[in-house]
Amino acid sequence: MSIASPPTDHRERVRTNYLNHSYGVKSWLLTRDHKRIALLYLASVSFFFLLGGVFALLIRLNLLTPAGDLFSADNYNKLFTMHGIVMVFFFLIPGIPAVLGNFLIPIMIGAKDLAFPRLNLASWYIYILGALFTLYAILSGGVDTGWTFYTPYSTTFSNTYVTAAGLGIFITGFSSILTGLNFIVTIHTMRAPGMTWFRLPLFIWSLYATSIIFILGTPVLAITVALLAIERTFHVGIFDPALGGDPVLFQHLFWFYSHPAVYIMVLPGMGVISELIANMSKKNIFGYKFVAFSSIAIAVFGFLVWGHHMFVSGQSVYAGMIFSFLSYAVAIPSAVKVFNWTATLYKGSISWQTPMLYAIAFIGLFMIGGMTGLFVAALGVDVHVTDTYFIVAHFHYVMVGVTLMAYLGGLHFWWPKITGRLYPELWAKIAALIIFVGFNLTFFPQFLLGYLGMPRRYHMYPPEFQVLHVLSTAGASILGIGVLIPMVYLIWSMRYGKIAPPNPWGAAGLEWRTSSPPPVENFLETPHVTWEAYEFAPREELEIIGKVSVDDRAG
Amino acid sequence: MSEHIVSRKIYFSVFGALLCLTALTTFIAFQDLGPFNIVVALAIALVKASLVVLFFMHVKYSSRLTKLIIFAGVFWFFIMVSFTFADYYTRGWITHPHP
Amino acid sequence: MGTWLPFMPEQASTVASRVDNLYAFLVATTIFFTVLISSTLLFFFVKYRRRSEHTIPKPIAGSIKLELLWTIIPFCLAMVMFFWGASVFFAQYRIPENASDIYVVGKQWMWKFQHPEGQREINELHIPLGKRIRLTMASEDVIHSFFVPAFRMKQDVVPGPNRYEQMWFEATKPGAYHLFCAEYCGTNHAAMIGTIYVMEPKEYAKWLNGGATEGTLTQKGEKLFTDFGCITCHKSDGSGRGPVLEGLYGKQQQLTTGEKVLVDDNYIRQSILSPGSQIVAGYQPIMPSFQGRISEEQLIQVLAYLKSLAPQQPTTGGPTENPVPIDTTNVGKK
Amino acid sequence: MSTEATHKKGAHAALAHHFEDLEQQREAGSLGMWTFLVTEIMFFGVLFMAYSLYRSMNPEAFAIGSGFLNVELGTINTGVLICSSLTMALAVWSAQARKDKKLIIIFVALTMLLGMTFLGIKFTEYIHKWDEHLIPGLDFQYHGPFAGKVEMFVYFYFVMTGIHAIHMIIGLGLMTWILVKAAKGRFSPEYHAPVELVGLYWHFVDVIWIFLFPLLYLIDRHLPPIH
Ligand code: HEA
Ligand code: HEA
Ligand code: HEC
Ligand code: CUA
Ligand SMILES: [Cu+2]
Repeated sequence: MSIASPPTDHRERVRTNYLNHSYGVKSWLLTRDHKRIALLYLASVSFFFLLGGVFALLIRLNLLTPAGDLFSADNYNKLFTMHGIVMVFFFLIPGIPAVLGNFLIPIMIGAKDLAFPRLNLASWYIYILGALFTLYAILSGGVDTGWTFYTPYSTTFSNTYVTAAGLGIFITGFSSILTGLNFIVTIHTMRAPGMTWFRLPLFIWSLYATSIIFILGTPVLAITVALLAIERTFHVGIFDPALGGDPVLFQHLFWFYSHPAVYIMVLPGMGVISELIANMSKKNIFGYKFVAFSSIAIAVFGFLVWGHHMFVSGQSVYAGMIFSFLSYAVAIPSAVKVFNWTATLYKGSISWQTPMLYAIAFIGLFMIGGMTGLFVAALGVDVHVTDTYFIVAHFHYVMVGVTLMAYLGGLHFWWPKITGRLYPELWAKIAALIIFVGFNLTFFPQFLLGYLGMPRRYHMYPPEFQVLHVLSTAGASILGIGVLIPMVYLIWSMRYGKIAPPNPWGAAGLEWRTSSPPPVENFLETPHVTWEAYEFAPREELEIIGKVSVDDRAG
Repeated sequence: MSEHIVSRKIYFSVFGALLCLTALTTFIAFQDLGPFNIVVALAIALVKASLVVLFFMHVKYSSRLTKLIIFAGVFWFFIMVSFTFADYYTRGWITHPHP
Repeated sequence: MGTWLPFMPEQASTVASRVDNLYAFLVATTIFFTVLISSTLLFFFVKYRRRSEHTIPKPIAGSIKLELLWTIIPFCLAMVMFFWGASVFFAQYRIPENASDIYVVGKQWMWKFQHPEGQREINELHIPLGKRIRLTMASEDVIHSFFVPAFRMKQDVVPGPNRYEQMWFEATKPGAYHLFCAEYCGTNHAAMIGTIYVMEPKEYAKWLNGGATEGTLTQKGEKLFTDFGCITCHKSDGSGRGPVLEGLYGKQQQLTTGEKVLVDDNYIRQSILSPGSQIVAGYQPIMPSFQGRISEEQLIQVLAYLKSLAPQQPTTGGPTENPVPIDTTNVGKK
Repeated sequence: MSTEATHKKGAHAALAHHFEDLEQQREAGSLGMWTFLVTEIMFFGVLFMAYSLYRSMNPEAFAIGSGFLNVELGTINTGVLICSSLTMALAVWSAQARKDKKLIIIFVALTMLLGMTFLGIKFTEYIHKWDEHLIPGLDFQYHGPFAGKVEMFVYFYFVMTGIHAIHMIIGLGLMTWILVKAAKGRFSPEYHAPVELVGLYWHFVDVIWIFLFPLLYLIDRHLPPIH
């Protein structure tokens, strides 16, 4: 362990941290500090989660009755479209990378900031600009194409604000691209001395893999929605068969991005879980290199499977076979991760605090969500279940059950670092339990519905499906309450929570070796890393970098 | 890792080559090579692009990482093209195998 | 054959049980792995719970053997799923010989059917039990998807001037089954539903004879052939300005570009809707496009008529001896 | 921000607070630019793929469409762009090897001039298309064989060259910024990363054109024109 010579006035310096070293709206809106930008993202992403959640609750309410009495068909169609768009593009994709990633990457690798701080702030503004376009589309009447924007419905037949929503997604795409670029460059060039690739926390590896997808996938979506907007506006183009185009080409391009995008959503979550599992059980990750490289493998192979969304679309059956085969191939690295996480717990010292609960829930739900991915990757079964609630259940298991759990778990785990306050443990446990129960009650019945043949995007349905729909709606209300509780107590804790020590978990990792909340420059001096990832040590040895002893805490 | 300064001579020769190749590709376009017109046109374009990338953009003297990044970009483009074309060119096969 | 797992729709087609068997295998694998992982997790969770803040467990680096084990076993299982899935898929999509034709048009927001015998139905389809049915489907506007849960079959119907989609099934159980549109297609997507009635062959025959029709598809097509003036250019004695269409179906046609293409449903569709895109060798591109003038249903009638002109096909509608080629698009032909 | 303290006194003025030294900063910049160019490959890649797909389906139509384009202007423009690549390369060279800021200014200005020439010629071509009523979607007056697919070709022409032109305009903007900085004497053999990065971008735009030119202008030129 490196023990640095103490700076003379460290107590003074640590007392100013990134939160209190300057005040005022301007100091936030013009900040270039990655930690503050992360908080800007946290606020905006949470807003969109609530918005998408409200849409979800309205969807579920409407489906209480077979006749769908609450909303007209058109309004229902707009609801699920806007729910999908908001949740995917404005909550889940930026979620973990732009909030936790932004906050943690520089600290975890021992840098002062991301490589391009101004670009980082610009990404947030671009995100907001895209969001404004989308909000405009929502407020002025909505969009009804489904989040998939399939042509020729979107180019020619829909009478809603497709162009505005498309522009919103086009613009937000650049925010993703710039964030990914920033992460890649940062991880390559800004690592502290001694922080070799294999000493990086696995969260960094997973974000590196995510950034690869941002970089290579997002431009494809951007230009595709741009072409769609042109086609819609000028009635000339390449997707509408009436103009000589092929609608299936749109599907290829859309999924070329959007399948990898589902790994954008899950990889950061897997990174978070690796951190939680290791730190909450004080064990190094079993098979570090396998977990690290499986992230990269998922990112790379994830680009080869997009056609599995198109098995019955009129795509060639042979192409369907290739895509099915590769979908199975990409499932293997995920399996490797699951087994390694499980093995990590063996002979650990497992804490029962909230982040660990989320981690366990994550793995269990990922089993179901991921394995049902294998159902739909099986050509013969997908023919039956595609475009039914089976798919809806599959992707909510992986997106809500997995990524949302990881996000919440991560938020709890790093909350003391981010805010300098502890959250109330009891409430957190209660909320985690409610969310888990509500979640399963919401989405498990949907698997059954789907196999029974209930198609998705249906505003009304044959009465025999009602029982399962009512169960699902009941679950959604529980889930809704469940996710509101953390929102309340986390906000409460910012003011009234107990003051957090620098390392409340006894965790390894550079972010725990600076004060909570960290100073503007993250560390009082550039760390020199001499230890491996997840090298746990008794508390006394895990010191703040640039300080002499642990008792001498700041704050 | 200090940077490599490319000499002006190299720049001018690359420049000359690029102009010649442009003339050549235009000239060849007016000759009948059957199916090879497009092949030759793309081959020349590829050579020109490589010249620009290697010398004007200094990739010949750059780190492995830079080369890897470029390779990734081009490779992913080919993934997109080949898998999409794989669909289009096998669509009718299930009932009447391709001649 | 009944449904032997709860929460399964009726099994009413020849492929249904194959799909369900694969599904059951997948369910079993999932339960196995989920129980395995979850119980291990919970066991560790309890057994190795934190007893003291100060213990630092001994690090364990990993084990190549274990890694290999849990790479290879899932991979093998995954391959089983892949091959099994693909084989079911081919059973679903390879159109068998001797299938009876029924023509389907999807439009916002209804399904329209035409039987070769001339019956027309909307959102209801009557089919005989135990007979292979081949659907030839076209869309008038956006993408729809023909989905019959009891048959475990689904196919998107993509619009386009050269696009007929085909699918097939053979019903194994009389009854009434849901028909859904499974691809989102606008406002009343959820109302684009219908019922498939599977009838004993005798009753089906009765049903066929029951409704009054204005003639078979072929007869209607023949009439349209005159009404639209096709006959002025396409004369059977070869004296017209267009090629003779007798015996055309199923043959290889030479185009001006020198390539040869197979004359199938898609080719004929394209020849009528956008004649300019493929010109027969030796002819001028003078044929006008009938896009917008001929409805999808009329197009099907003309198609049935032209098919009936091919010598190797005695009549359309009845079981055909020759497999009818499908081709979703004309790319790929060089 | 009171962050300058973290750098030793005498650090280069252009060194940002969060980098250790100029070398790290330069490496980050160049890596960032290359990564960005990869996103551009994918961005244009979609257009190239869609183009190839439809061309392989409709070779005749695309040949007819290509016949509407002006090969002379296309060839000249290719030459102009190659010249501008050379001057750009020389601008980078003068930043790397010469202390003289005048040289940078001259070469960057020349590059901009050539870039604007290119855009001028491109614009003339667009005007011609307008006059010939060959604007897809708005005013497309061609009724020969394969009319629909010919329109699609012209659509590809406008979209691909249009997006390319937008990239050029952005490039010109960046060069103006370089010009200002150079005039203020900010560049030196130690610090000239911005010149280099803008150079990379400009060359990339050139590479795209190198492919656009044969694909759009040179289809089946040996055949007698059909229209
Ligand atoms: C976070 C998002 C996420 C994730 C991680 C996944 C993961 C996977 N998905 Fe999913 N998927 C979506 C989000 C996601 N998906 C969405 C949003 C849609 C629908 C979009 C729409 O249409 O609106 C969709 C749709 C979808 C389809 C198309 C269905 C259809 O529309 O017809 C398919 C088909 O193959 C598929 C497959 C898979 C597979 C094989 C995985 C694999 O990566 C899963 C791998 C994981 C495991 C396998 C679990 C761990 C395994 C073990 C512990 C051991 C046992 C393993 C074996 C025996 C192999 N998904
Ligand atoms: C990140 C992605 C994400 C997330 C988190 C969710 C979350 C949820 N989704 Fe979503 N969903 C999608 C992505 C997501 N979904 C996508 C991509 C589609 C496909 C769209 C398409 O077909 O195009 C879809 C479609 C979809 C459908 C299918 C609609 C249809 O096909 O007809 C349903 C139906 O039950 C549903 C339900 C839910 C529910 C109950 C939640 C719950 O988990 C939500 C829980 C959250 C809350 C309940 C919020 C709590 C807030 C409050 C209680 C209100 C307080 C308000 C204020 C303070 C202002 N979703
Ligand atoms: C003005 C004359 C004219 C009319 C009217 C006309 N056609 Fe044609 N048709 C042609 C010519 C000429 C060709 C050959 C050139 C070509 O392929 O376009 C042709 C080709 C075809 C072909 C492809 C034949 C082959 O040998 O491959 C079909 C099928 C066809 N027509 C069907 C019809 C139908 C059905 C109608 C009426 C709805 C119709 N045509 C009306 C002139 C006409
Ligand atoms: Cu038709 Cu949905
Ligand atoms: Cu997918």
